[in-house]
Amino acid sequence: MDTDRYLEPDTAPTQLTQEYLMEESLEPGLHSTSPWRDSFRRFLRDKRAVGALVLLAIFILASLFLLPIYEHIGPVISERHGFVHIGPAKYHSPTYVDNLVENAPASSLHWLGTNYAGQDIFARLLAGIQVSLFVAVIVVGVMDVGLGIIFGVLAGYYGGILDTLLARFTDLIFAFPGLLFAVLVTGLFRQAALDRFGNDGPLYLVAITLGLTIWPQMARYVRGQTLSLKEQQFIEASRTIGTSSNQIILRHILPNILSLIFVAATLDISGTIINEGVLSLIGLGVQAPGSSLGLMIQESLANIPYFPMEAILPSLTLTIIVLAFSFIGDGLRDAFDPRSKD
Amino acid sequence: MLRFFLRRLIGLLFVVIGVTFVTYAMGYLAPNQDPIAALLGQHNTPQAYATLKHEYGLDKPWYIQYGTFLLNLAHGNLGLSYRYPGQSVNDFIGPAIAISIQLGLSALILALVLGIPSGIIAALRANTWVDTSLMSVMLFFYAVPAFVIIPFYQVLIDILVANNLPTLPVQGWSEGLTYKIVPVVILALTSMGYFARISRTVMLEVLRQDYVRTARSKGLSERRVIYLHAFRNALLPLLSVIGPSLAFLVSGAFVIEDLFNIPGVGGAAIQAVANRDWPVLQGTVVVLAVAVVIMNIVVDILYSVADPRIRIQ
Amino acid sequence: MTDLLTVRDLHTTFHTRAGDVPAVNGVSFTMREGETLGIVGESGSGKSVTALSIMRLLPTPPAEITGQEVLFAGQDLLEMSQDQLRALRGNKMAMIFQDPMTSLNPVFKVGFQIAESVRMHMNLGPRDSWNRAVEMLDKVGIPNAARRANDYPHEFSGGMRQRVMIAIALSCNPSLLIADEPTTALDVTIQAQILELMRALSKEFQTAVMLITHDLGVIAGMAQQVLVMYAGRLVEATDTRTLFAKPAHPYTQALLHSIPRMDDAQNERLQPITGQPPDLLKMPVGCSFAPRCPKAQARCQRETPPLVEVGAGQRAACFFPY
Amino acid sequence: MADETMLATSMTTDALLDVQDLKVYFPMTGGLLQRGGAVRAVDGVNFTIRRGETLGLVGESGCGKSTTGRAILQLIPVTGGKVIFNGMDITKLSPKAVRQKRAEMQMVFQDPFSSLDPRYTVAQIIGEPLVNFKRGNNREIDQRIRELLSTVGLPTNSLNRYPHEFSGGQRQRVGLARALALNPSLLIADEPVSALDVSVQAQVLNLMEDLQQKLGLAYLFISHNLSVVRHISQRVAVMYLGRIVEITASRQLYAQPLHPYTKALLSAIPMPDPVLEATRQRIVLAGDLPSPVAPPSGCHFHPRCPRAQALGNPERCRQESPTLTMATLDHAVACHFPEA
Repeated sequence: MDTDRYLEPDTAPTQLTQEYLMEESLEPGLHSTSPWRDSFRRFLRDKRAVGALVLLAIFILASLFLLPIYEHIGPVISERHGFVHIGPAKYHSPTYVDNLVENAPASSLHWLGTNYAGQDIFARLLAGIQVSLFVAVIVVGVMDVGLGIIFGVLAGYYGGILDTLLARFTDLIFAFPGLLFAVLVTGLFRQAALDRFGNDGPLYLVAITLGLTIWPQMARYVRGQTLSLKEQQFIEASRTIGTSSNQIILRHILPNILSLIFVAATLDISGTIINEGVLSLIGLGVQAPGSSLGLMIQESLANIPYFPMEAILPSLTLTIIVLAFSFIGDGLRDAFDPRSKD
Repeated sequence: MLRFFLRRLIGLLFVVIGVTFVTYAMGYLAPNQDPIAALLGQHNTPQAYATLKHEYGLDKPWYIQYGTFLLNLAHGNLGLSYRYPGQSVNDFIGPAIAISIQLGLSALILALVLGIPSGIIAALRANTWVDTSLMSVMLFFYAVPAFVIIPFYQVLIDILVANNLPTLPVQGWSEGLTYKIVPVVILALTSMGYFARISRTVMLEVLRQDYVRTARSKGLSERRVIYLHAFRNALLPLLSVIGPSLAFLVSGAFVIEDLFNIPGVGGAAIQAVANRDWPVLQGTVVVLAVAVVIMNIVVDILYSVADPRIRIQ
Repeated sequence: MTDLLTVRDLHTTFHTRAGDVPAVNGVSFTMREGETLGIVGESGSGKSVTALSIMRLLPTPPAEITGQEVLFAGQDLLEMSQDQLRALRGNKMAMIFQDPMTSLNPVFKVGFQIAESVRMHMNLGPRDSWNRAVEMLDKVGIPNAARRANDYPHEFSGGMRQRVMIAIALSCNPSLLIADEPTTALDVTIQAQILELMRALSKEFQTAVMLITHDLGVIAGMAQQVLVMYAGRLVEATDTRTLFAKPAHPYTQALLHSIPRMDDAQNERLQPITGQPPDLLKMPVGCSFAPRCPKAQARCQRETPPLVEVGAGQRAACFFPY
Repeated sequence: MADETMLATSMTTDALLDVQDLKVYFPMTGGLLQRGGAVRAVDGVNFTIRRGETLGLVGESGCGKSTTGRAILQLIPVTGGKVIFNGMDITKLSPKAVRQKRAEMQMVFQDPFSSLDPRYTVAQIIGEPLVNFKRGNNREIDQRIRELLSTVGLPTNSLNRYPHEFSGGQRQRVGLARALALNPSLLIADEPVSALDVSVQAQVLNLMEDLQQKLGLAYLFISHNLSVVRHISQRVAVMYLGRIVEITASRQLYAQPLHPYTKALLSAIPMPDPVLEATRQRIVLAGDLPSPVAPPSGCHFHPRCPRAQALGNPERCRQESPTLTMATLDHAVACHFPEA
């Protein structure tokens, strides 16, 4: 064992030199830096995370803007349909089924070819990304972060009955292993959702269900952070200068845990996108002919020996999205909490 | 020790009641559920309907139904299938449990055996190329789900077969050991990535502790410092994340069992959803929840053995 | 008395992202066998880093330790391999640390933690080393030593844990004990116990003690020789009585005037040192104390004063001593 | 209740703060193992602080000195007793009224790092109490912040800087400025200099003395450092395991301690004088500080007490808890056998 390599080059000195580093910018005229800006600078240093962010931005923009454009690209064709003339608005629609062009190879007409039902794979990929992002925004952006912050902060700051309730509820959710709860609920209510909201119904159902299972974990995390922040003397100091509890939460607790919530949420997005994929894969998510990356994989599995690209394209897309969020999450964590890196 | 077990048993009871109640309530609330009509199919006559409904106990109010279910559960009886007349849920799940345990435990052990050493190696070589590349691979495994890896693997197999190269089979869990390798490995990947990442963090944290410096100041060999003094402490947080990590394993098992046609509990659950076979799904939920709770108790016991500070009298 | 430890021109630099931090900057001193040498300074003055550099317990990188020589009992520690060092550490030179709550391994019995060191360095079997551990626990004043050896660190109070640390350190009869702020984390009455114990044991074991502290009172009661450090440099080195009676360096003088004393006229105003200690990343040219020094002149801002003899057995790094 | 308040006022006219039989118990909870016991962190503490005076409160860790300070400010629930501030018992006030009262008594915290919100600028930190109590419009508040900065000796270009850009001593100044913003008459300083380097300690101590002179502040100065307490306090109270064992004028306490614990404490302080250190008699107490969860019977100090041992461990020390009684004028001690 090489003995002198046991610590990475940034650990010891940060502790030893901390007190000097603080002095650094006290000279007059030097611009002061807010903690946010410091973190942002650290994030920009992480090439992997920045790369992932750029890639992800491209994917998101493409799924939002390229799909409508794609539906305008291409000639009006008629030959294979006899009298019917159809334009790109149809055959580039992610849901348009055309039995005459099943499993077509990539061409100028279908950029990435078509699947077993003659649907345009490129359009379906873009639509699939949209579904993943939609679920991520509803589940993580709204339910996970929203409910997690509200219940976590309140339970952590005030304790009492709310805290007990939260603990019991989380215990229960944890007892449903993994996706089981989601499988249960989506399985049971799928038909009802289809009847009520049409083909998009299952997607809403999936989002709400995944949101229900994910927020207690966030709440517990936020609660823990709130509790440890409450121990900090500046919270007590705020009380002594007459800041009310609500103001303490808004002014001091939230701003100080927000960055950590960001990090946790980013990492939760990966998990949520995967879970949506799993549910679609086992037939509980998006309804065919709708599109979702998980559904695309499921549809292609039987034909892998003949048309491997049909499986690889959605798999690769999902891999890239999930990895990108993970990289960004890792990068954010290192940026907001430099010590966590070592 | 007795008190500890008592407390955990009460906890287990609480979880089982909570899980079954939620499951039950869901089933009760869900629309379009008339299992009796489905069971009878074209043989549906009012008389047969009434008889069968009585046989399944569905003519009673919901709380009697639920009470009966709990009572039966206490005797290890999970009830009757809605889909296959005359079959009990136990018939479905019994053999499935053994298979799932085999799959899950093998994957867990594999994940621990590969994940923890990787994390430790990365920590000892922190911020070198070894660390960066090892951790990138582990992040990949952690982030990328099994159902994405499976298509890649199948494509790989096709390429290998086309070139007359040897491959590992994927379908046919019960056929023999070689048939089990691929599902176990793929199931283990996520947990392995997770353990590797956690191990690295924990080990770095432990290596920073004062007692590691003390051990070095005593002139102990680096091997002893790391593998005795540091690792023994790193073990504690690692043990405590095994419980929560079971969630990955169970979710992964759903997909693996479904895609590889492994007749395990997860596969049974998905089948049950497709069949609207309500009691079977409920049975799998209970079985899996109990399994997770028991695993957590085992981990707790291990933890209390490993940490003298909370050792039970 | 012969020389036990000779340090010549020791430099320890931390290479950080923000730049190189010269934590120890050209420190030279000598320690004799059996004597107690106090090193006093504020946090960040480099006193702990000096000790850790001598023990070579700093991770390299980020630390880089260079110097002319660090002679311990005639051998140069800077030239030694890690294996050779390990044979010395815990054996001929031992160390105790500031925080007794975190310095013992929480998952091993204290008896094991002492015996481990004994077994390693004294070639004793398991039973003999355990007996030695019990004997040491008894020596450091832990009641029921034979039974307590089977206890874990969390079952001891802070003071008792520091006693265990001392037992570990002295278990192999070291000729040098480095004590890095051994009582800073303890209450006053417990501090008195530990200092008393160290005094008695160092006499009994004939161990030289390098006592690192920021508390001039502890120095006055324990040390024969004193080194005063400021911003990584040695600014004054002399025997204890001279230091308190006739401090040569303005920093030492200022330090003595800035602390409230039990024996001064009660409401006499303190004379604080103005300003802050310098940023080691941006060390001023010349004397590092010059920006805070009431006697500083133009020369102090240009040149770094060397540590030179200013009186009998008194060295100071100042152009204008006394 | 109104009558009681009146009475208390008439009795101690010059007292700014009168703490009477203050008790703070923390209930012990342990899930199923709950035993319903309590940690008696503060167990019947009495003292007064006059306007413009400094009372030092010394003791070792866990003796309840910080808890006492927080209980006075009603930051933690009080189990029993009275805290009469400016003639009014504030333990009976509503939370809202307590918040109003806190403007008149402020606190300085020990840890210069965690006592300032890292995401607030210095101006925001010092301005927070002013905003809370609506002390003027934006311009007036800004003016007041600048004034406070110069009061505590910080340059005005500190205004828009964040705490991490300051050293420990400078942060303590920011904390002081925040505490002074509302013009309090009492400042509770909980170990305000113990986290600072010795060379910076003196700066803060001198600043606190100057502020007292200028603003007529009263201090409750909580510290474990007896030299610092001696320097800054007019009167000193010594605490041991939740109780005050001795209270008197600072000069008197250090010259003629009556309680054996005070004696031992004073003799345990290392003096920065080698000649003195070589000759002085030390009283080294045996044993550890007992836990406040299960304090010894009778006099809490008896198992470690050299005086009790010298007297052959009298039954009385083990059985009977000594009350704080006047030994001489303005010198109270809680000991059955105080030393002359």
